[in-house]
Amino acid sequence: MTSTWRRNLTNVSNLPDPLTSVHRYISNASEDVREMLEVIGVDSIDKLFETIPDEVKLTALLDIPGPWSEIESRRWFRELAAKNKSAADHVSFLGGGAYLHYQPACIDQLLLRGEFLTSYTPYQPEVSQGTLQTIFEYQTHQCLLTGLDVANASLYDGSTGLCEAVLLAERVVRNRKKVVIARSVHPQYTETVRTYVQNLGYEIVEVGWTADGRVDTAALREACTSDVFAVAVQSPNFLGVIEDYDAIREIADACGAVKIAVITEATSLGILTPPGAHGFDIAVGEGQAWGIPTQFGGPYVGFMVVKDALKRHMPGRLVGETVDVDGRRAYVLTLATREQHIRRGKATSNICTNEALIALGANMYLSLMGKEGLREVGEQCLQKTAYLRKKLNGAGSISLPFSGPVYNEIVVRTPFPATQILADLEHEKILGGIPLGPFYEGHDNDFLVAVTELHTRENLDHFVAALTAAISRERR
Amino acid sequence: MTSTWRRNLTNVSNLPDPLTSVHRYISNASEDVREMLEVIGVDSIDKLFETIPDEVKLTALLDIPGPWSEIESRRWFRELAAKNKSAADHVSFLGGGAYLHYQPACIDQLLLRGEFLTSYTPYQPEVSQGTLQTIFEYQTHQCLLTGLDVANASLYDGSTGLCEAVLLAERVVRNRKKVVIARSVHPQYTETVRTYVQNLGYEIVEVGWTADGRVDTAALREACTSDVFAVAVQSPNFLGVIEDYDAIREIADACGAVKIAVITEATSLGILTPPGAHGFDIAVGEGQAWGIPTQFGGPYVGFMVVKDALKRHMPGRLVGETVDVDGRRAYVLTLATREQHIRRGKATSNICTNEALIALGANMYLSLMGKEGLREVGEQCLQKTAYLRKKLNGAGSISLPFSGPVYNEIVVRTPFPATQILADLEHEKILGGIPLGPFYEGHDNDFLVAVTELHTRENLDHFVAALTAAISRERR
Amino acid sequence: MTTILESDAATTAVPQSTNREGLIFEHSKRGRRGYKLPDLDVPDDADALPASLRRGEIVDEVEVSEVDVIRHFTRLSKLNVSIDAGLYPLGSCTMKHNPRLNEELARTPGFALSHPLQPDHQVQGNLGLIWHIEQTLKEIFGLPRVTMQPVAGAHGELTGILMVHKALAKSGNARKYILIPDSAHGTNPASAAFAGYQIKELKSNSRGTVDIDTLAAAVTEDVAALMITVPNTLGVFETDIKRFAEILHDKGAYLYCDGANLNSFVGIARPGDMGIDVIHSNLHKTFSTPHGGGGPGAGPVGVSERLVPFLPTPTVEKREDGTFYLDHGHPDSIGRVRAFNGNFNVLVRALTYMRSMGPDGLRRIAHIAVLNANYIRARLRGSYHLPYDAPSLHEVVFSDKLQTPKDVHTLDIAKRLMDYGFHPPTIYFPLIVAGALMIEPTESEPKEELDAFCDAMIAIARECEERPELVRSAPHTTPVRRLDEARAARQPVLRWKR
Amino acid sequence: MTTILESDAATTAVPQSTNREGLIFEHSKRGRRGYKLPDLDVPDDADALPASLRRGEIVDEVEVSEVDVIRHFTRLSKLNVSIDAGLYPLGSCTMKHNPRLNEELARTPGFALSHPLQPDHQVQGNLGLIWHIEQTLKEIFGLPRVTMQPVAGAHGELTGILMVHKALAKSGNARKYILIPDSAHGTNPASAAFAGYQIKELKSNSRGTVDIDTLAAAVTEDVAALMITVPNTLGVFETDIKRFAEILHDKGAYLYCDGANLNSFVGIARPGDMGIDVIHSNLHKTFSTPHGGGGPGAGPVGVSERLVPFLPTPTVEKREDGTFYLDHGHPDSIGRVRAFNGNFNVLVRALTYMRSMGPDGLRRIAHIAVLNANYIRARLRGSYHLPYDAPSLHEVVFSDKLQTPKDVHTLDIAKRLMDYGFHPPTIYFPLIVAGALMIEPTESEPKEELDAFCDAMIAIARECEERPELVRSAPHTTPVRRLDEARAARQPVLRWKR
Ligand SMILES: Cc1ncc(COP(=O)(O)O)c(C=O)c1O
Ligand SMILES: Cc1ncc(COP(=O)(O)O)c(C=O)c1O
Repeated sequence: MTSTWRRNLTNVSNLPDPLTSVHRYISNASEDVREMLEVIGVDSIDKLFETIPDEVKLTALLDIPGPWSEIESRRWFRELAAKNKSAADHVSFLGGGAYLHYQPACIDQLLLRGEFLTSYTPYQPEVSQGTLQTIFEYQTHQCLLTGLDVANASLYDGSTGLCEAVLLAERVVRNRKKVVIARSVHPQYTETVRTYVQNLGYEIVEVGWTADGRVDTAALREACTSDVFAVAVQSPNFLGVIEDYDAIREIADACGAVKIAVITEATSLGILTPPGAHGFDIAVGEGQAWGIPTQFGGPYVGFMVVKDALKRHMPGRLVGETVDVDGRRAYVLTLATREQHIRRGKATSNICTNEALIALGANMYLSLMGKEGLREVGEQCLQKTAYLRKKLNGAGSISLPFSGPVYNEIVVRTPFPATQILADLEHEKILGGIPLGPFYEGHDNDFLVAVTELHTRENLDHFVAALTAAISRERR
Repeated sequence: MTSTWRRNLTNVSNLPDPLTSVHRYISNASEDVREMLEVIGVDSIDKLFETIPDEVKLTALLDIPGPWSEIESRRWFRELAAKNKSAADHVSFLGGGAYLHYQPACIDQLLLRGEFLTSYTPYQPEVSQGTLQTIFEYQTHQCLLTGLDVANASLYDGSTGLCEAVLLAERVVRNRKKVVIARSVHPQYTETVRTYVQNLGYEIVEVGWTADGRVDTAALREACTSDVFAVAVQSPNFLGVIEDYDAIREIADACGAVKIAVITEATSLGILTPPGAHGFDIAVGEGQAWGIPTQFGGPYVGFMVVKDALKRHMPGRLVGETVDVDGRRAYVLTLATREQHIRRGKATSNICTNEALIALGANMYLSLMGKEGLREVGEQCLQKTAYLRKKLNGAGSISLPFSGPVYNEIVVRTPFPATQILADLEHEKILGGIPLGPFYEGHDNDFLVAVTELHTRENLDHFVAALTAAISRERR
Repeated sequence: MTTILESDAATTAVPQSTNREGLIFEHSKRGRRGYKLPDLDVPDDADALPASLRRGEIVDEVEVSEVDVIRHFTRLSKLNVSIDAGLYPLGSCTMKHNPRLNEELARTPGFALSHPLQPDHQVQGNLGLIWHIEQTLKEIFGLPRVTMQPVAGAHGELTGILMVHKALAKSGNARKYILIPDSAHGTNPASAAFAGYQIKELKSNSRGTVDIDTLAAAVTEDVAALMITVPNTLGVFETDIKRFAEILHDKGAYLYCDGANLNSFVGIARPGDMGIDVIHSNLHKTFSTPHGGGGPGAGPVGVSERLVPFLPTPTVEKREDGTFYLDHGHPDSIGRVRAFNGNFNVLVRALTYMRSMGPDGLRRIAHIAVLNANYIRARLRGSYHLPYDAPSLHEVVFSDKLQTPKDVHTLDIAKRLMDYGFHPPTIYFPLIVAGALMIEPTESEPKEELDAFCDAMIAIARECEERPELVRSAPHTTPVRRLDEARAARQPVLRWKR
Repeated sequence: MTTILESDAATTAVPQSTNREGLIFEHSKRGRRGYKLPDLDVPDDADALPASLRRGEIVDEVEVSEVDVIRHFTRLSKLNVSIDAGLYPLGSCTMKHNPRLNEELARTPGFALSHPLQPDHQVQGNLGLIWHIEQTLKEIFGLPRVTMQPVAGAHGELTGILMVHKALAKSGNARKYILIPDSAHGTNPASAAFAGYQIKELKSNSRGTVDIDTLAAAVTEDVAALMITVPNTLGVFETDIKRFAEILHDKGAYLYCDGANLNSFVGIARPGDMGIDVIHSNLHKTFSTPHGGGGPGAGPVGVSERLVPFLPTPTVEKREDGTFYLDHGHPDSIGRVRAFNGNFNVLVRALTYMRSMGPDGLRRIAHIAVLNANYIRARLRGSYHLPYDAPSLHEVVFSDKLQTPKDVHTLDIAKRLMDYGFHPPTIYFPLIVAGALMIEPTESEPKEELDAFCDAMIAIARECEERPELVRSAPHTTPVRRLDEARAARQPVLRWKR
C-alpha cells in the first residue's frame, strides 16, 4: 500500500454497484436510496456526481484495508497498543510537559455523554447552554488559578498557545520585532514559535540560565533592548526550577515588553504564587496536568489568561454572560469581531476548532478537586519530590546539577550517558526520565525526573535503588 | 478482621465527632449540618438516634478497611483482578450456561448514561417512559425469538427462571405434585429448583439421555404419569445436543403436563426452531449470551415467555401499552395484581428488583444485530463448531461421546481425566472446557467445549493441536 | 428542551419532534444493518444442522443501523429522570449516589471476562473478593457468616426463611407460621409463603411499631419466626428489638430482619448485637450499586451461629496458605439458590463502595441520611399530615389527610411534584397509612436540593388550597401526561405487533 | 421533560427546577469535598518550598462534593442538542455519527498511558499507528506524503501555506499573494496572513465557482498559491480544478485545497489526481472523530512531491526490518508546528473509522452524503430560494429571499427550527449568499430524519406566510430564548465573580 498513491485512471471501471453496498454507520439502504433518487428525479447515484470530471474520477476502489468488524478492529488495535511500553505496565517518572496525575473516575464517563461528545461549537446558544456555561466556568477557573483577568475557551496546546501569546504581544506593542524567550522554556515550544513566526520578520533572542537553573537575569537585562516586544519565561521551567517572577518582571518592564509566563505543569498553580500576582501580562500554558491522559502528546488543551486591557486582542473563543428576552441569565460566544469568521485576514488568530472537550475534562477536574484538592495535589507533588531529591542527593555518584527551588521535577546527573542509565532502568519496569542531551548541548549525562501524587514512597525508594544499581552496573 | 464480628459494647465510646467528618460522596458538610440541626431543633446528630437503645449502639468504629481514595482502590482491585486467569489473557472455550460472545462497543457506553443506570423501577410512568418503552421492546424481542406470546421484563437469571416456571406450571395445573426434569438440563438449574421447592411437597423426577445425548423418550414416557404437572427439557442441552421438541411435546401432552423449554444459550434462538413453534407452553432461560459479559456468573438476565393463556400467572414485571389523557401512546407497568406489593402472600412470585439494566443491554444487542445479525451469529457458531467437531473426530484418541445434532457446544472425551488434560491446556493459555465429572457420575474423562463467532479458525486449529499434544504428553 | 410554548404550532411541533420516539420496530427498514461480523473463516457446511431444526427468518425482527440504535436509546433515555440529575426520594428504595468508580472497577477485564465455572485456582481474585466482602459484612452485621449468593432482597428473604425452615425441621418441627407486621413490604409475606409458611399479620401500635405484648401473645409453638423490618417502613426503630429476640428465642423461634433500611443505622448499631438471627441487605440500596431502572441488585444474608450449617452452597473459604476455595461440603445446607456465584459484579461495586467509605464513612451515611430525612420532616410538618408522630430515622411518611378535603389525593401530589422537576416519593405504602407519602432522601442530597424539594412540596400544599384542579390534572410538563392505567390492565397490549 | 404548561405556577416551576442550573461556583459550600488522595506517605518537609513562592488559598475556588459535580454536569449536558440525539445539519462542519468503537479503542491503556517523549523503541505501537494512517491518507489523497502533526483544519492551513512559502523562498522568491475566492471560510485568509502573505480575493461567478479567466488574470508572478475549497462552500465542485492546477503550475504557483468538504468525494476522486499540491483534511469531519463541543480535531496535510522536503519535523519512517522511528533530519523542513506528536489519540479514532469503513465504505460515505443533501435540496426547493442553481454535492445553500418580504429572516428561521427539535443549519455563511442557510446532513442521517427536517422547514415557510410573528419570536421551547448578544459584547462579563 505504501507506494500505491499513484494511480492510473484510464483502466476500465470495476466499481461495485452503489445500491448493493450497506454499512452499519450509514442508515439509508437500497430501499431508501431508490425512494430518494425518485424524489430527486435522477435514476442513479452516479448522476449526482456528474460535476466531477471523469478524468479525475477513480475507476477502482481505494487500495486500503477494511471494512473491519469491531471484532477485527479490537484485535488489530489492541495488538498495536500492546507494542508500546507505557505507564500501563511500568512505573513512570516522565514529565517534560506531560504529566501522569490522578484522573477521577467520573470525568471520563461524563465526557462520554453524547450531549458533550457529539455536539459542536455552540454557535446557537439557545440549544447549547450546556457547553456555553461549562466554558464560562472553565474561564473562571483559569482566572482564579493564574491571578489574571480574562481567559479564553481553549487553544490547541501549550506550545501553540505560546505562539499565540507572542503574536498577541506584538499586536499590542507594535513596531518592535524582537522577542526574548528563556532557553529554559520547553524547547519544543520555542521550536514551534520559530515555525509560526518564520515569515513575520521577528527575531527570537534566547537567554540561558545560571547555576541554580533560573533565568540568567544579567543576560536577560542585556537582551531586553528597546526593540523587544515580549519576554517569555517558563516556571517551573524545563529544568524543573521555579523562576523568580519579580526579578524578571522588573527587567522586562524596563524595556516596556509584554511579560509572558509559560506554565507546562498546570497543577503547580495549586501551590505556587501565580504569574498574575507578580504583574505578568499573560499566562499561557498546557492544561494536560489537570487529569488529562498523556496519550502520546495529544489531544491536550492550551490555556491563555490575560490582563483585562488585552482582552480584545485575545485569540480563540470567549464566552460571556448575558440575558435572554425573558431576562434569564444565559451564556453566549462573544467579542467575535476578533475572530477569523468575521475579521478573516485581520483576525487575532486563525483558530476555529479548539480543544473544547479536553477543556471540559479539565473543568470537571478543577471542580472536583476544588480549592482544597488543588492545594493538596500541589503539596503532595512538592513533598514527594523533596523526598526523592534528598534521597538522590546522598546516593552514590548521583548529582543534582541545579540548586534552585523545584516543584515536582528535577534534573538528575550521573557519570554515564542518560540513555544508557534509562535503558537499564527500563529492565526494572521503570520509565526513569527524559534525557536532556537531545535538548541541550553538553547535557548527555542529565535526565529529567518527574514525581506526582501517584508515586508511592515505595516507588521513590525503588527508583533510587534501581538507579544506584544501574550506575554500579555501568561501573563494571 | 475475620473473627471480630463479636463485639463488646460496654467499653467507653471512642467515636469521632460527627461534625468533623467529611466524605466526597456526601455533600452536606459541617456548616450544612449545623443549619439543618437548627431547623430540626436538636443540638446534635446523636439526638436523632435516641430511639436506638444504647445497649445495642456501637461504642467504636467498625473494624473494616478504608476510607480509600480512588487511587488506592484502583491499585487494590486491579491487583485482585490480576490474580484471575480469564478470557482477557487466554483463549476460552468455556460455556455451560455462560458464553463469550461479541459485545458491540456502543452498548456499554449507552448503559452508562445516568438516565438508565441511576433510575429505578418505573413506578411513575410519566417520568420513566424511557425505561418503560425499552422494556416493552424487550418483551417484543422475546416473543419474536421464542415464538411465544407474552414475555416479562426479566427474572434474576436462567436458573431462578426455571424455578418460577415450575411454580407457574403448578399453579396452572393444580393438585399434581410431580415435575419431570431432564438430567441434561443444566445441573445447577435443577439444583436451584430443588432448593426453591423443598418445602412445597413436590417430587422432582429426573430423566436421562440416550447415546445421541437426547432425552431418553422411553424413560420420559414412563415418568410422565398422571400426577406430573410439568416437563422441563433444555435445548441445546447441557451436553450441547439439540432436543427433539416434538417428540417430547407429544409425551408431555399425553399426561397433560405443562411443557417447559429451558434455553441457556440464547443465541441459539437465532437459528434453531423456537419452542413456541413446537407447541411448548413456556420458554425460560438465560439471556447472558446476548452480549452480556460472563463476569463470573452475574449479573445475568432470566427471560420467560409464555402462551397468552398463562399471562395472568406470569411472575415479575410486565409493561403494557396505553394512552395518556391527551391520547398519546405511552407505556406502563401493568397486571400488577399478580405481584407481591399487591397480592403479598398470594403473589405469583416474590420478585421485586429484577435485572432491568442487563435486560436493556440485551435489548440493545438484539436491536443492533437484528433479524440478519441474529441469524449470522447463529450460523457462525454452528459452522465453527461443526468445523471443530470434524477436526476432533479424526484426531488421535479423542472421541465425541454424543452423536446428536449440536449448535455451539460439544462434549469431548479423552482417555485421561479431563482435569489433567485441561490443566495441560492452561499452560498453552487455553481455557479448554468444563469437566463433566463433577456434574455426572462416570464422566471424569469428558469435558464440555463451547465455540462462538469470536473464535478464529486459527484458534480452533490451535486447540486441536494443543489437545492432541496434551494427550500424547499424558501417554508418557 | 423545556419551557412554555406560545403557540399551538410550536406546541404540536414539540411532542412530535422532541418527545416522541417510535418503537425500534417502527424504525426498521429492509436492508439496514447495525452490525458486522468477520467473514466466516471455516468451510460452510450445509449439513451442519438438520433442516428440520433450522428456523426461517425471524419475522418482524428489526433491521436498523448503529446510528438508528444510538439515536433511539439516547432519545428514550431523555424521558427518564434519575439520581444523576437530582433527588429521587422513593421511600424504602434508598436512591443514593452511584459512584462511577464502582462502574470502572467492575469493568476490569480480569473480573468481567472471568467465567463462573473456572476451577478455583484460576479465579483466586474473584474468590478473594467474595471472601473479603463477606468479612466486611460480618463486621457490619455483627454475625458469624454471610452468604453472597442471593441476587436481590426478596431472594435473600427466601434464602433466609428457607434456612429457618431447615433448622427447625432438623430439630424436629418446621412449624407453620411466620409473623409479619402489617407495615411490612410485600416481598416479606410472598417470600415466606414460597418458603412453605403461612403468614400471621401483626397489627402495629400507635407508634407504628410492634407491641411486646402483641408479639408475646402471637409467638406460639407454631411460630417459626418473626420477619420484621428495622427500622420499620415508617422509618421508626423497634426500640424493643432485643426483647423481641428474647421472646422468640425463648419459644425456639427465630428473628428475621429485613435489612432494606440498614442505611439508617449502618455503623451505628449491628443486627447481631440486637439478637437478630437472619438479615438480608440490599447492596443496591445501602451499598450504592446502581438501580439500573429496576436491577440488578444483590441480597446477601447474614446469619447467627445456629443457622450457619444451613447456608447455601457453595461457600467461599480461605486456606491457611491464604488461597481460597469453593466449599460444597455442607450436608445440612438448603442447597444453592442460584446457578453460579450470585451477582458477582454487583459485589465488586459494593465492596468498592465499602472501601471508599471506610468505617467513619459508613457511620456518616447513617448520620446524614437520618439528618436529611428529619430536616424534610421538620420543614413539611405544617403542610402535610404526619400520621405517626414517633421519631423516625432515614425516611418520613406523611399522608394526604390535610389535602383530601379539597379532593386532592396523594397520587395528585405525586404527579404535581413532577412539574417541579422532582421524582415523587413512594406512595400508598406502607399500607397502614392511608394515602402515604413515603420520603427517603438518603445522605447523598445536599441541603439546597432538600430545600428545593420542600419548597415545591409546600407550594403544592398551597396549590391544593388555591388551585386544586391544577394539582388534580398534573403532571403538565412531562413527556406524557397521566396515563390510562385501567385500560392497560383491561386489554393488555404486552408486545408490539405489526 | 417537555410539553406545554397549563399554568404560570407550573411555568415558573419548570425553569427553576428543570432548566436552571447555577454555576458550579454558586454550588460551593465551605467544607465540602469532591476528592480524596492517599495520605502523604513521605515526611512533610516545611522547607520544601520557600515561603515567598507559596500561594495562599485559591480565593473563590469551589468546594463541592462528587454528587454536586455529577449532578451539575449531567444537568448542563441536558441543555445541549447533539448528533447522538438527532440531525445536526451545520453546513461545512460534517456533523456525522461518531462511532463508539473509536472511543473504546482510544482508551486502550497502551495508547492512553504512553508518553510523548518516550524513545522510539518504547512506542513502536504509536509510531506504527501514525505510519499506517499516513499510508491510508496518502492513498485517499493520491499524494506522496502526509503530515499528521496539525491538530485542526486551520492549523493544517497554516502548515500548508508555510510549506508553500518555504518552497518558493528556496527557489528564490516567496512571492506576495495568496488568491482566495470570496466564498472561502474565514480561516483561509487568516491562516494565509499568519503565514506571511497578503490576500487577493477572487470573485466567484454565477455558479458560485471560480472562472478560469478570472483565475488566469489573477495569477501573476507575485501569486504564491490559490487557496480553494473543493467542492466549495456552496457544495459545488470546481469542474475546472485540473485546469486551475495547470494555470498555477505554469506560473510556478501552488494549488492549495481546503479539504473540509472531502466527505463529498472521498473514494470517488483524489486531490492528487486533480493536480492539487497541498490539502488538509479535518479528521473531525470526514473521519468521524467527535466534535466535543468545539474540539479536539486533527488537520493532517498531504503534499505533492515538490513540497515533501518542507514537511514539518519529525516525520515517522519505517525501516527495512519493519520498525518505526521519528526522523528529525529534514534540513528544509518548516520545523514543527506543535510540541510532541499532534493529536495522537484523535488519530487512533480516525484510523479506527477508516478501517471500519474500508474502501467501499468510504465511497459510500460520499454517495449517501451527496444523496441526502440533494434529497433535502429537492424537497425544499419550492419553499426556499436557491441562490445558486448549479448542481451541489454534500451540502445545499438556500437563502431567506422568499421570507424577507414578510420581514422574517434567516436567523428567525434558524431559531424556529429549534422549536421543531432540530439544530439549525450554518447561517449567514458563505458570505456570497445574503441570508444563507447552509445545510449539510451527512451520510449518517436516515431518510425519516431528513423527512422530519424537511417537513419542519416547510411548515416554517408556511408559518412565515401565516404567522410571521411566531417565527420572529422563536425559539419558544428552548431552555433559554433569544439572547441579548449585543449586551454580551458591549459590557463583556467573561468570568464569574462573587
Ligand atoms: C422494605 C423492603 N423489603 C424488601 C424489599 C425487596 O428487595 P428487592 O427489591 O431487592 O428484592 C424492598 C425493596 O423494594 C424493600 O423496600
Ligand atoms: C471550509 C472550512 N475550512 C476550514 C475550516 C477550519 O477547520 P478547523 O475548524 O478544524 O480549524 C472549517 C471548519 O469549520 C471549514 O468549514
